[in-house]
Amino acid sequence: MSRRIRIAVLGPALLGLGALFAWAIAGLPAFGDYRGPYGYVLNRVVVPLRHTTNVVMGTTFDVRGVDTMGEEFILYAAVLGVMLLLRDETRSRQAERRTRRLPSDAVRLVGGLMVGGGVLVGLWLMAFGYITPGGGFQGGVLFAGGILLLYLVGSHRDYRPFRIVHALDPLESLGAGGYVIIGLAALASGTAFLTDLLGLGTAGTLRSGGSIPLLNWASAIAVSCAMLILFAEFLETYVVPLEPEDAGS
Amino acid sequence: MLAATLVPLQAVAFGLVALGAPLVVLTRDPLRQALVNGIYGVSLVSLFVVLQAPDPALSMLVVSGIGYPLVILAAVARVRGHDREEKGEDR
Amino acid sequence: MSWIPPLLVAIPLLSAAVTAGLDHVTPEPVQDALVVAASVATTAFAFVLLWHAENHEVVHWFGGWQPHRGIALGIDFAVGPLAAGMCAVIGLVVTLALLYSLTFLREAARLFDALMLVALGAMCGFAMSGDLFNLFVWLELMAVAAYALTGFQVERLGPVQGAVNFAITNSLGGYLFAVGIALLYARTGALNLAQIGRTLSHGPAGGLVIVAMTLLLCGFLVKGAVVPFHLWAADAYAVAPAPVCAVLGGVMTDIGLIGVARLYWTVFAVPFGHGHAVGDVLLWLGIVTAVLAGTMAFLQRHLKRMLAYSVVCHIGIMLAGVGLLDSSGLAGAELMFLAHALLTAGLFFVAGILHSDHGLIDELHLRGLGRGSWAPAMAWFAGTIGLVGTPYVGIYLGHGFIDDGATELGRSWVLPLLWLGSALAGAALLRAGARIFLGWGDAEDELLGKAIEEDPLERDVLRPLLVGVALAAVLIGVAISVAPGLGQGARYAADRFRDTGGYAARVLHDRAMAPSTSLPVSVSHTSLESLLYGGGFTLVALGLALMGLFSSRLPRALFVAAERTLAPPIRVLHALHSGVVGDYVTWVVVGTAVTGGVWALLLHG
Amino acid sequence: MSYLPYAVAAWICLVGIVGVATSKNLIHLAVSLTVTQSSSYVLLLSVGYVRHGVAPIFVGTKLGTTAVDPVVQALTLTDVVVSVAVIGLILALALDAHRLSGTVDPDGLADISG
Repeated sequence: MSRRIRIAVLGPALLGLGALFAWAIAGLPAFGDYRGPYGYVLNRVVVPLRHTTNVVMGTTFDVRGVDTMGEEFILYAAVLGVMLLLRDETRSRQAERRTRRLPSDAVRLVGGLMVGGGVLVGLWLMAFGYITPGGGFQGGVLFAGGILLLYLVGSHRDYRPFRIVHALDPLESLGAGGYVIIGLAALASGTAFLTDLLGLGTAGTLRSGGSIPLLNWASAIAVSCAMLILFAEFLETYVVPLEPEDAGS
Repeated sequence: MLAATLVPLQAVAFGLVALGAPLVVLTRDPLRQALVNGIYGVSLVSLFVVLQAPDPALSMLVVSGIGYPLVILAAVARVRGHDREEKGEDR
Repeated sequence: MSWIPPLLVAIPLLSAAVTAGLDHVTPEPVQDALVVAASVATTAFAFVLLWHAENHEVVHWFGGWQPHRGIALGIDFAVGPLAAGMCAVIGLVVTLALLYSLTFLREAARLFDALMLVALGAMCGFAMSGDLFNLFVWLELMAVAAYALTGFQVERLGPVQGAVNFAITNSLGGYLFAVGIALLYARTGALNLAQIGRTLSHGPAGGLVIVAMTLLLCGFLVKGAVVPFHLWAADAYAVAPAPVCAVLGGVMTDIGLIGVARLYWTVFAVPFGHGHAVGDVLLWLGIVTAVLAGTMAFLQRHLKRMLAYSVVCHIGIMLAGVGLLDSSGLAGAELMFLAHALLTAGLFFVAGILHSDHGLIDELHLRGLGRGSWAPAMAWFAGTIGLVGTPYVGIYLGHGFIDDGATELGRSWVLPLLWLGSALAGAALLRAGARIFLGWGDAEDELLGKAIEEDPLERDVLRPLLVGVALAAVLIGVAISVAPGLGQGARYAADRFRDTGGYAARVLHDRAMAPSTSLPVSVSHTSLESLLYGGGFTLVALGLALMGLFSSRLPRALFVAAERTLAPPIRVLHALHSGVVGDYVTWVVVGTAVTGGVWALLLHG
Repeated sequence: MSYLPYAVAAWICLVGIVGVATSKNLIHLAVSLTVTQSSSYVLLLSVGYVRHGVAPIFVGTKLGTTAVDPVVQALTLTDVVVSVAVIGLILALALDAHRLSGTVDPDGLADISG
């Protein structure tokens, strides 16, 4: 189809879809009136039953923990996929030794502070996610971003150290696989997959929520490594366009 | 008291999101789009906050602040870099 | 035995992580053994599960969150015989594909193996899950693995285009599905399928439920490559490596149909089960898909593209079986799935063998080159005959059951249309086989369009292994129609699957089931009509194949007349399958809007 | 205000689809796809909002206080991860396409068809 025909077909179809949406919306409870049982019950039972004050994280890592296992593997598979798809590009560019201009001291100072901030906040989000907002995913992305920034503002001249991230591969697998192992451990002990095996602890402290902290850390490791590998795959060979005359400076 | 200020805030946040989406789509230049998409991300974050969803808000914040921009910018840079190399060869 | 279901997901996912994580430290044979062992173990557990599911649903509540007074909080895997059987076939096909790729794909083998295992785990999870959002998670997981596997051969543009089209259309389908989840959740406040169904039994269904159903089912139909959501399939399957095609075409496409059936009989049968509107739309989509994709298969010269359309054609027939909404139709779809999965995988394996032998994949380029390759030729022809539905071979039994279902409902006009679909697709495959392995026919064919660009690959393969795997797949597939007891078992599984109330009671209240009477173990018989149709359309397929091979020897006047009438519609068909993702997205929206509109008219009021 | 939030979600979905279907650049297309997906977050969170409800985090809030639905928030978290995974893959494919064909225009990518 030419673009014009495509748009001519798409227009009415979108109107139709919009009409369907409008019809569905008319059947929804008015904004703010929602009283469904699922969330209502969870808001009342998760804290007493699992001693996690953050019900969302309790839901993510316990009540609907297997969804999160799938989610970890979605990210994991995507990273494997990106490695697979970019393997040619990576290979062809690996041979070239690439150097880059170092950032100025001011940039490095500001950047360094941001790195510290990013990494610290990331770790904090990972650690306290099941008590207050945060969690493995958010912390992991932030942590990975911080580390990446460390690299960008750091004094590495050579791009090749990025290959080191491939040492992250086993670590990422450990995070994703660890989630499954925690689930299987429960199964082996005669309870359901992903059932809590540790004590519940006191609500509001780090030793609360049974297996939730373990799962949270497994996913934090998996996400941090996954994001680092993802960034590295995309950035490895192309951080800043390199002018030949800069190479020696 | 809190509830009274919340409703207008929510209306504003929804309005920003509704405006942001077409802006992202209509920005055809990928580099500029990455920027607009970041702003759209922030509007989503603010919406999630006023909808009492701090966890998704944080998640959206790190994704639209770190995740998306890094991969998009890297992709744009690479594509442009290739193009430049090719143009260089033509000359 | 409720500990088995999670293993079908946990074993492949954990093995995937181990395989990819220990890539650089473990010797290759150990890795290969681990990967194959994981897949075999998953398959074995699926068979054990099938045996246990005979008398009651095997239900597993993750994290021990059992439902409380009929309110489900956690996520469950609820496995009846149908789901367990699906897992077994999925495991079998993936195992064969992994064995095949031991020597077929050595480059980046670890990433490939890990992604295949991830796809296996995701497909099993999808087949067993009893939770709406959990279905979405497995759907996306298998999709993400499949996108990357499709683009495996990154040194060529075709695979990249195929993967892009696949990724974008399927992601869009997934997002429509997510919107559907949100709508249904807003209405029912539940995510467990049985509980959603139960909540919908109170009060009128209304527009929201109709729209939610449209979005959810269309999301699955995109995955299932049903017309007009099918356009991505041929692009993707034409370019993926043969073992990936075997998994995508053999089992992953069908996953969409399992999703449709699961959602209908747990959720939407409650508000809409009294009428036939939902089923009729599915039936029509199925018929159109079968005939259109059969025709498209006949117009291909690229072997894997031809097979891709053949897959879509059979998906159409199976969807029609599901759309009949009775046990015969559903049992027919199951039986057809079993045979079709293995036969399709086998044919893709043969295509891979031809590709590695000659570096060619074009039917006309390969003309006569397969002479002397007896084993691949046997596998190809046996598989082809099995896919036509010659009486008591391959998909025949499934066809026969669907015929019975349609006849019982007084829709016997459906029969010839569905048989025509499989005959067309079968004719294309027969024609290609005769040209390649026997050297028959003309060297040129106007009908088939312009030559494709070949992609010769240097491969050091262990040919006997490839041939053995292909033969194994085809032989099992061919035997499905005469496997004693399979027909009765399928019908029983379909009865169980369709029992909406019973499913809810067993899942939510752990209610025991009345012990089933033991089923007779004999070869199922079909009606005389099916026998005649099967025989007749085998002849039609043979005739069409011969016509394709020797079209130039037709009387001149006839040839010109045929060309004049057929050329314009064929041009339109080719133009619609444009390979441009924007068009595909447009058709997804059109399909969703039209399907929803029809349901709105039929179900409202 | 009572139905406006849902309308916003529907609007975002349609706008994103327009972007995907008419895009001339795979990178732009991938971003438009995330816009489409963001409609599902907006819808989920709007659906689960409870008037005067607090966030479902019971630190310094008494248990039993009216809170918004935690389930939709958990679903949104998963959805966001899916979007990162998908955009990563599509951009990787876009880079491959560009390396092989010199263009990121999906219309110019049609190597095979029919």
